[in-house]
Amino acid sequence: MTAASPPAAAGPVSRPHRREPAFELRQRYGGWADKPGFLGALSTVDHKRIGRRFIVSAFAFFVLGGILAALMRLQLARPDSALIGPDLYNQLFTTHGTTMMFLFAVPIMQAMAVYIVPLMVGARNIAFPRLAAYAYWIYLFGGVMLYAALVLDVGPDAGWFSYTPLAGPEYGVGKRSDFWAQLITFTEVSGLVVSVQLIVTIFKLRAPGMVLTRIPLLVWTMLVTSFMIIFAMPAVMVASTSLILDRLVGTHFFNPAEGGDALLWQHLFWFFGHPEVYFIFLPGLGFVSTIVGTFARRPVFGYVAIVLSLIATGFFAFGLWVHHMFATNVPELGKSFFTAASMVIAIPTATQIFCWIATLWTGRIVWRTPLLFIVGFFLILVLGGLTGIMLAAVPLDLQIHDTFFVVAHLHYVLIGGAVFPLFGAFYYWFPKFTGRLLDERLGRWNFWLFFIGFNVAFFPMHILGLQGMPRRIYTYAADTGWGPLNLISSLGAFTIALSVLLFIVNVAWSAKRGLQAGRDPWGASTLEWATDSPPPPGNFHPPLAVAGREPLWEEGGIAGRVDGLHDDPPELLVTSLLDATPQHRIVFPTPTIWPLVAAIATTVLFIGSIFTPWAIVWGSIPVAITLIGWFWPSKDETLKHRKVEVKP
Amino acid sequence: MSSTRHLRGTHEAARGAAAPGAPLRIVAVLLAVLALAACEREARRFEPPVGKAITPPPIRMSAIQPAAIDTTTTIAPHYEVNAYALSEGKRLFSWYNCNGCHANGGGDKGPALMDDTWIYGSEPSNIYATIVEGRPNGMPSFGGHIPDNELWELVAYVRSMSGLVPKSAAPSRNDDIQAKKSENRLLPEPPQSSGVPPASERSQ
Amino acid sequence: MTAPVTPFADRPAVIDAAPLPSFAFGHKSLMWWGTLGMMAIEGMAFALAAVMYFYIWSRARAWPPDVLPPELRWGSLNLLILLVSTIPNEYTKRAAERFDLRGVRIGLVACILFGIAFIGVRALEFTTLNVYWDTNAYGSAVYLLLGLHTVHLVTDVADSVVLAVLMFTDRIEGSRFADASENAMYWYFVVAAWLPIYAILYLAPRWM
Amino acid sequence: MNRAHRAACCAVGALAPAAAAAAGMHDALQPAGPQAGHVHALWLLLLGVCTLVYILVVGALLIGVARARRGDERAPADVASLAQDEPRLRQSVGAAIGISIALLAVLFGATVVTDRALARLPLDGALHIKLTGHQWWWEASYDDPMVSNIFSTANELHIPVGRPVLLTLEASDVIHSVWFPDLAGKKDLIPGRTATLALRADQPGLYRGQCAEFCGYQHAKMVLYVVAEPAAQYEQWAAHSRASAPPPANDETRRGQQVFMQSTCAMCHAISGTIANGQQAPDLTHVASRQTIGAGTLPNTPSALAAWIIDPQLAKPGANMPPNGLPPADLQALVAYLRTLQ
Repeated sequence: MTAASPPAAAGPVSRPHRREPAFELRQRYGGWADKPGFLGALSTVDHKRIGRRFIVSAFAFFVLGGILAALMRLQLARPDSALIGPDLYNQLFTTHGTTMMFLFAVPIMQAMAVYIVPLMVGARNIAFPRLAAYAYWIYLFGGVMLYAALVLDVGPDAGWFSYTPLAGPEYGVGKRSDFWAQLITFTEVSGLVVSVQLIVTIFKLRAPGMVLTRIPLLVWTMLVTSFMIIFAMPAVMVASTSLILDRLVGTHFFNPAEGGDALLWQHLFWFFGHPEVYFIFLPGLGFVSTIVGTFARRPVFGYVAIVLSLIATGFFAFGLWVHHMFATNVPELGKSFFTAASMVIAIPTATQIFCWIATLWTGRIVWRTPLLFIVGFFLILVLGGLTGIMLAAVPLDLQIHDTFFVVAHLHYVLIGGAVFPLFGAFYYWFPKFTGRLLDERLGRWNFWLFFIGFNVAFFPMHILGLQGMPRRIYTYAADTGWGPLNLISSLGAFTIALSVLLFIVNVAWSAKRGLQAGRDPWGASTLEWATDSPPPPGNFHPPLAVAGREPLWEEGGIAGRVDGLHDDPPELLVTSLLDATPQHRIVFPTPTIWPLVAAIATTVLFIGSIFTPWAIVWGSIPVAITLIGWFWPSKDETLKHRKVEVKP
Repeated sequence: MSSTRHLRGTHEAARGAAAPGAPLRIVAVLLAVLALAACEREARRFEPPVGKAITPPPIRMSAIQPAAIDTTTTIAPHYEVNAYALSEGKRLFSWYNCNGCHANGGGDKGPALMDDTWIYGSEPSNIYATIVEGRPNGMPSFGGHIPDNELWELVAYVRSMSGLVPKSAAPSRNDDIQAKKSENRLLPEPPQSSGVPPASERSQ
Repeated sequence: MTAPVTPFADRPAVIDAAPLPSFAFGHKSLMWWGTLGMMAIEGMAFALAAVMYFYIWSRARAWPPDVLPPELRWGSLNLLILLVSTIPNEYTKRAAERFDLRGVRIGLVACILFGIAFIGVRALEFTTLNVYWDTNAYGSAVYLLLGLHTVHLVTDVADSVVLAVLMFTDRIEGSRFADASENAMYWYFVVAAWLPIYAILYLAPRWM
Repeated sequence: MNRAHRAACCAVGALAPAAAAAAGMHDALQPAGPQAGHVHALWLLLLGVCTLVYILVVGALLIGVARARRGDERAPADVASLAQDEPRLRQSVGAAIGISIALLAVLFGATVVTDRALARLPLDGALHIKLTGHQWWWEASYDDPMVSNIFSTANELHIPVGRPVLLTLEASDVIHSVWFPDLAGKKDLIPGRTATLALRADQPGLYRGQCAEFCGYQHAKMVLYVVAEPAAQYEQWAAHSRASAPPPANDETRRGQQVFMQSTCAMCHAISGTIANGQQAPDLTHVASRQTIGAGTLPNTPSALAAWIIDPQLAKPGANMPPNGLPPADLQALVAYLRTLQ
């Protein structure tokens, strides 16, 4: 059962919606099949197509953000450099941070989840798939808006944190900060919607038999992350809304002279901003758990401990936000509390790291590129975590806060903790996405260049910070002596760029000529490997019931199949929250263009409201119309539904 | 907020295609308009676009003197659509203590600037001349004390106080006691009297 | 039913879903959970707006600063309307859960009338706040809270209208009743959200 | 991290003297006062502990993967652990967690101790300075019981060695943050709020401070020097600073003063003892005695000063000082005059 099936197995059914004519698809997959052609592509509600799109777009934004970073490193490579002026530089670093946080890190984790989670829990689609389509379009339009703005010299220039008053009505001249604030609205709507879908998918669409203690660790991380997003993201939405109101209609939320307060912004922003670090980094831990388990050829040690640490992290993450504000006159007692909290949160992460090390000690290791990236993850993240503890110590933080030391720290945590596992995940799931394996040799080059480049680029920044180099400066004088280390750092940055280029080449080449992967190239244990690569529309025909935590490893881990679900209209089995016993069937939405149209209407509303508050009024009319169109059932659909209807 | 609706809509929602063409075009047009406005509005001109030298205050008898019209048509527009120039004008308005007499444009010793009456004309060239040459009854001459580009920034800002510049470029409120509606929220006050009616001057 | 195409299809059938119901009410239904999720998000937004209100209060010398607190009558009337509106709301919910089409139609129409009445009074409410959003930070916070709630109000009423119209067409199926019952649940959220907001806007400045 | 420290030390060894000579010292690893000293001690402890932990964890990982058996995707996985638990693993992981908690407790204790130590800096007889952050320069007003003794300067503080200094921090526009790496941690200057920062320099020297909170176009060029000097020297400087500017002595400087008063300069700058009393820009009463112009942008030399006056936007784009197209003769006279403001 664990042996990879021969290439032939991936023959006719791989990439069905590319190779087969529409009627055949419809015949085979009933209501799961997309409409043919371009319109079909625009109106798909298949979580795999949406997820793939989401991943590719988020990666594209990663590359764009990286290009901005390269430009900054170019400017900082030499002292007194005149390449880039302050005005442009401020737009560059603001857009870089905003892109990486709001358009890459969070979305790509959710995008991976949109693709993988339904498969891992044995569902035939994600909950509310039309909403997934809407979330993707909204996200895409928001990102495009940001870069259109940057090109038009309206790129936000007050930092990704947009502190007031610098981003406020008096000092944030023009419309730059408004575009930032609206980008937040776009990405948050998208992010929040996807979190709700993931939670519902994980709660209600698990395969029969997948009781809580059999949920794969990656799914657990996505569940915790989604809950964190639901409670953290509203903070930044409220904040950015208040900012726009201050700028557009003259409210006084952040105006000290009229009873507002500049620090109110920082509290709201970091109440979101700190948890955000964790909901970028937790999914990374999920990838690590998955890959470590598969390539150590044994279940990850300490399943319960890891799940509990994830949940603990989720809670603690909300108790740390003030450690971004230690320099702003926080009361002594408060400081000690937040120091303690910031140190305590290291324990759950440490626990997981120890569990993985234990797993690797006792496993039978298979060296493949994904595992390579995971080892890189350990070497980098542990260092980043330790500098994090240094930053949690208030007195030391007051020295290194807002210096390049912090730049180094956050990149060690986010690139080490999220991007390395993510690349591991790309190598690991690419065969499931496309039916073909990524090239191993290119993969190793990709890894080593990334790993070396990363450390060369970011390690020196620790020292620069200690030597007094503040963040967000567009240039520095030669006599500060910061030149040599900055030059080294820039060289490292370009090495990273090279390795990412290699990765893109690898993807482009392997997608066409890579080895046929077959169903389960890694001999992995979770359900996504129980269906074809790539999975057909509707994922499982028929759906399966599980009887173990590692369904494909354990004897009898696959209990059997589920009968009696229609494919036209497409039906799913809804199971109970705790013990995943069947509760009822549910007819699923079919492909439609309305999510796209609604997203366009919403985009008009959001962008309009940058310029006039009245856009909220007139803009809501097309939104309402498109939503009613989306909402309105057609006659034949209704009849179809009635045909299969059984009242509770 | 609205996402609630989508969520609650999805399940029932079941409906075929409706061409996205039209809305797309609308968006395209919006973006195009945005594009045109954006660049002019957002540029930060740290270097003055016109000659750095402080031009000697031109002696003008009336607003319809060629030089005036010339500068108005060539220079002033650059400033009036540029958010940075307008905000600089607002900063200088208080730095050079125009508030002392004009009280945030509300008027005090000096006339109100946020209304629709213009004793010496509402044309940029008129305002420029007023600042450079000064006027009887208390308006001092700032000629030679304020560089040319700052003069034009002040001119643009003064006009913004009557809503005579694009809303999207006009300054927003200050982080300060709320004295009046910010310039980007003012309704345009079409100038009532322009030019220089001698009568009105004597009446001052 | 199409022929099995994915692996493991040869395993024995352990579950036959055919006899299971094709939709469900309450916590068994996906939509119920989805709505709950959205309520969590929006509840969080309300909570944060309230926190902003009190944060600004904590930095003020007097409260409300230099203005009178909002006049009680319209806000209180709205409180009354919302509380009463829970009666037709509950009626609609129950009618839906026993598939009583006529009852659902009547109930929904009643709910909509209440909603419209509330929106009307809300308009008057805005005229008696004794402050504007740009008067000071207090005014801004008041408008934020009230504005947020108004948005939910309007959207839910609009949603009910669409659902009601649907209920008078031939597009009726079982799950439509589940939607009616979830719509009722969402209205409860709008009501529940108003209680603390009313207390914050109208009572706190007077009695705290 | 131990690599970090060695690298840091070498780098410092190599660069600090040069930096000190030219630009003033700015290095958190070379404390010149008690506040920075306490933090430095804490840094060394944290660095030591973290380095140890890093070596242990990464060591365990690398040894683990090195000596673990090799496997193969096609071989069936070992699911035994699902059936019976692994006491040895459980114990070792548990031990590791226990040790981590213990170490964190130590670090937390050290942090609290340091915090208290910082708070205990004796402030009796402290020198009170009101420091205001502007885009993009620093205004310092030396407080004194006798109002007539209060004087203000810009972008350069002089403080007596060994005497505590209490900075009262305010911001006039956006948020700034003042930071002297060798003397103390940073503190934000926030509009609408007032904060204080206490520090003491125990060794004389020139210390470079810089704005540490992003504050707009010229956040990069918002430097504040601290000249720590023996008490006597400091008093001399203070007395001199209280005095108003010397009147121009010769025709050229007289003309220079005229230019200053009649052109744009006097609109924003103040020179005590003259009619120029603009409050928007640095006080120039003793400008010639400062190390730099433009908050650390240019060295304070006649040519640099002339270039700065002609077009500050070249050296510091976005700064609030406009270009001044003065005729060469006027410019020369103006520079000559400003050079006399010792």
